[in-house]
Amino acid sequence: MFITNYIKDIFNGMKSLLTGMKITGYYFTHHKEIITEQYPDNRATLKMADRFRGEVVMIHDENNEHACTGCSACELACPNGTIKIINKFELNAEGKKKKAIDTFVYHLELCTMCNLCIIACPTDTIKMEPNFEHSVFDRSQLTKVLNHTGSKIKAGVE
Amino acid sequence: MLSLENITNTIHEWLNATFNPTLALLSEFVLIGICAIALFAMLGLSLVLMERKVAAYMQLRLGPNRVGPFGIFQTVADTLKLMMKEGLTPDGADKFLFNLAPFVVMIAAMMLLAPIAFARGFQIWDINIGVLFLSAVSSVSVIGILMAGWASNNKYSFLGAMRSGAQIVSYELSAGLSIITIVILTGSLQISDIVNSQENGWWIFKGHIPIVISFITFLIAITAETNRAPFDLPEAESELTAGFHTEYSGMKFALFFLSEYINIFIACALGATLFFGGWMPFHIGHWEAFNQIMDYIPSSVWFMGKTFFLIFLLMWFRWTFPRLRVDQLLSLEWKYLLPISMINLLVVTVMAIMGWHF
Amino acid sequence: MIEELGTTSEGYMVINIGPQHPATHGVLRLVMTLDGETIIKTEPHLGYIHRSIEKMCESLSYRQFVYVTSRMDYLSSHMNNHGCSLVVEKGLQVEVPERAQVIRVLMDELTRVASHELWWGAMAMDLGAFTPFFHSFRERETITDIMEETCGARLTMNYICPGGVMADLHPDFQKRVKKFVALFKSKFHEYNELVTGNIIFQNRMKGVGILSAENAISYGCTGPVARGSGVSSDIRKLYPYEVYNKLQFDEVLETGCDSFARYMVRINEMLQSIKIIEQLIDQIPEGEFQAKTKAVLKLPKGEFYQRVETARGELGIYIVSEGGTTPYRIKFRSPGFSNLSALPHLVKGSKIGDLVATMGTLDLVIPDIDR
Amino acid sequence: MNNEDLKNKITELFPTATFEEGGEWVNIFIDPAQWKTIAERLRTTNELAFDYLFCLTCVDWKTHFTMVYHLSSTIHRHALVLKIKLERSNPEVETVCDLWRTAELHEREVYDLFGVTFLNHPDLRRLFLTDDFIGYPLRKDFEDPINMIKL
Repeated sequence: MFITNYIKDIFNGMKSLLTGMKITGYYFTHHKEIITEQYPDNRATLKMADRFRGEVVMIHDENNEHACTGCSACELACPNGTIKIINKFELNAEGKKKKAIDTFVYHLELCTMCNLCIIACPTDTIKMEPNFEHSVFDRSQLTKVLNHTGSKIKAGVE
Repeated sequence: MLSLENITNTIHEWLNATFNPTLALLSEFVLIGICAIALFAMLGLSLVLMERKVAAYMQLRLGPNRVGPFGIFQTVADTLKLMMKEGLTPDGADKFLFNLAPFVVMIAAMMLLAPIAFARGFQIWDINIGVLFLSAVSSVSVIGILMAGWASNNKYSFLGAMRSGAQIVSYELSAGLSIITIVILTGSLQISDIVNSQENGWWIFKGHIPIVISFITFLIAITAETNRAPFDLPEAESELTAGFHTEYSGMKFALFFLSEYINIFIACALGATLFFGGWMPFHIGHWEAFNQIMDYIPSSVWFMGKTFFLIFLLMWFRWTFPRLRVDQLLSLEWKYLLPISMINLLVVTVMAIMGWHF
Repeated sequence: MIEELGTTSEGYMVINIGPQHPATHGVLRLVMTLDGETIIKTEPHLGYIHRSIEKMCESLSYRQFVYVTSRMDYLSSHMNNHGCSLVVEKGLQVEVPERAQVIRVLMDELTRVASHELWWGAMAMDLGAFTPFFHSFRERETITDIMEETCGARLTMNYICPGGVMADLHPDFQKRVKKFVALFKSKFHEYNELVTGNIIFQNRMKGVGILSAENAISYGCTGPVARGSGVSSDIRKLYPYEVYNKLQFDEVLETGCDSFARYMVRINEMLQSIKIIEQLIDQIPEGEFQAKTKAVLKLPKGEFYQRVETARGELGIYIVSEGGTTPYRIKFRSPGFSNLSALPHLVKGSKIGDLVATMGTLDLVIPDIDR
Repeated sequence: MNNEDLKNKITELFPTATFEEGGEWVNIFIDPAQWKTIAERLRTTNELAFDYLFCLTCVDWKTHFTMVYHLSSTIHRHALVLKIKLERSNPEVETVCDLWRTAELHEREVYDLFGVTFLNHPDLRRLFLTDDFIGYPLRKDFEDPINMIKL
């Protein structure tokens, strides 16, 4: 019957609308459900996941020594040309010429955090740090040198 | 007991005692003008903030919370920003109409403040056709919207304006019909008469189910008339970017924005006046003791409470429902709301004649 | 040349939807001819985000090209990586350890849920309801947190690599996934109450954007778009890969052929994915997470094709190898591209509002179309 | 139909087609002149019923182009790979977008990136690139000295 259907339509429609309003009304009154993270304010407590890939860093120990042999496996593994390794030759204790890194250039602006260089590294010299605050005013500041000044290779790493 | 009526009376008497009547009247005009503009600004700011907060809490967010405590100065900051912004006029636009349109909308919204009774004896102009005035002038704003859409020389704006025209013209009918039910019961178009007629109970309680139906119809109709979701087709941002005000920026946009909120306030104030007794406190028949207690709450609080409750309802709608399609919008009006409110009007008329209401 | 936007000689209005428009979640540009509000003709204009990934991959090694595909359909980046890894493994004939297989499937299904969550919110937002977007992000955020913890990134994970997965699962993984499943189940009814059951929503969706089964096949539609028209197209069922053939789940089919059917397919697919996750989460076998592969991968000469079911449909990866370390030619048959080709047909004769609803149910991700 | 049956059926229908070994599906080479009739037969023959063109692309072999069509049937669930050799100087092939609607955009993509002309295509324009773009980027000899980024 037309009239019954018509009234039923209106009734069902109203009911569905009220069910929706019930949900929003619930959240309006239950402020505990709020999930906003107040980012710059919660910096002190904000903990990123350990594995979060934010940028590549080179591990240096307390003696300012790293394990990079300058093999450029990471440079080859990188799909974007993010890493540039400049090598130098220095004399070791026995007076033999030995390859060592001069500068480990890392272009953060090109990096896609794909983790391929970390996997490629045979000596586990580089790792990903969960640092995500990379904004700077000048793009050139994103080109970083990863080996610290005056650092040298750890003894025993080939 | 501090009441707005006493303040207004004191000012009125003082002015009349100090100056001659013409000067007193003139200074009253100026005072009212200042009050109205101040109210405007206050309403705009507080309603925008309220909307943001309501939206945020419904969406599991905090909303503005940076500028001032709980973000209460956020809208002030936004207004400042809008004032600083350059008001662009597109090259191809009809410059005169384009610049005129926001003012038309704004003036229409401003005129509507006149007959609203904010509190006991606090009313700018108690015109004897108050309700008619309200429903007539509120449809003037569509001219401003059409003007804006046409003059922008933008296709989105144009489509938005056309939608707005169709929408407001059709929803005016059911809004009008649901207002008339109260007018029939009261027997007067004057706002003060309508409020006084609810001294022993609000119409929503006295008028049985037909008045509840006409209240719902009224609520839907004003949602559509104020171009708010789920009826925000004129500015449907996912379809028409921003509809009729796509090309507006800076203060001209702010005027549109403000007038939208003023219109909401007016529409809700009208709804509160008609169905919830305006500033009339909650009275039940002849329970004198109960009525006395209720009278202790100032009438302005009653009025604002009711109005803001209705505004909250509209915001609740907005942040819950999806938007209608343009043909569904019209079929809702012509197939559902209009027949229902017509039959409802008939029922109310019979009710009024037979005296079935309380 | 970009054609004159204005009025056609018949008096129809030509307008742009996109490339910067709130209805297109990306840089899709549609040039539409309108008669009032009725759409006469729709023409997609692509290329605003074309990065020529296919050309790029020709100079990347088989290990490197996988990460690029995360940027194709960024909402199902796991599935893209999965497909690439599968095709390389097919060429190398590497057997992936079972633990890696299970992890991959788990990640795929989590991504699928995350993708559908985002779609659900965006779809409702297209129709003018803002609140569902935020509600869906609550659950989606839980998934991205899980991803962040295990894979190290939130969106473009690059976790699956040829031979297995890049790292072992995080110790908390199972606990957190179970927590997510519980959260999802407790909140799922809200999706239906807030949006699905809503009368306005149903009226907007039902009978809109009709795509018959025959047309769905002819337009090459896959995934939920085809399944909404009753075309069985779930690669996980038809051509099972990894451990999918051992799992209990249903292919969601709807016969409505309209936008609402496509909507319901995705809503029910989320439940199916949750079902898969529940089956696997307690039965992750112990063992290696990566097969032994050479440092430099070389595919033998030949052609390799692998299809996987992404959140949007069938992703095909076609590699022509000359035996070197890089692919000679690579072609991604992306689901969005074919689904988009049906859009002009779907919206013809309907209103602008319907365009938005239909486009929402196609679930277009523009980088997937432009590649 | 398994690959063996499919092969037999195709030899029966199109004696000129040559097979290529390898791959998981049946690969056949056909003559560009015959392509349209073959496509129609493949689409309409009941035992074959290739109604789903799931991949359409082109490969630049430096000496010639190969159009690759991956066809499948949603009824029988078998797949077929069709290849057409095109000369490099003036690559032309009949369109199939009237048989498989999905070909319309795919063929425009191939036209855009490889410069293969599809005869009788209803709307053959560049899809991704601008109309005034010179060159076809996915060809092996494409060089773009201006936009290439050197590190």
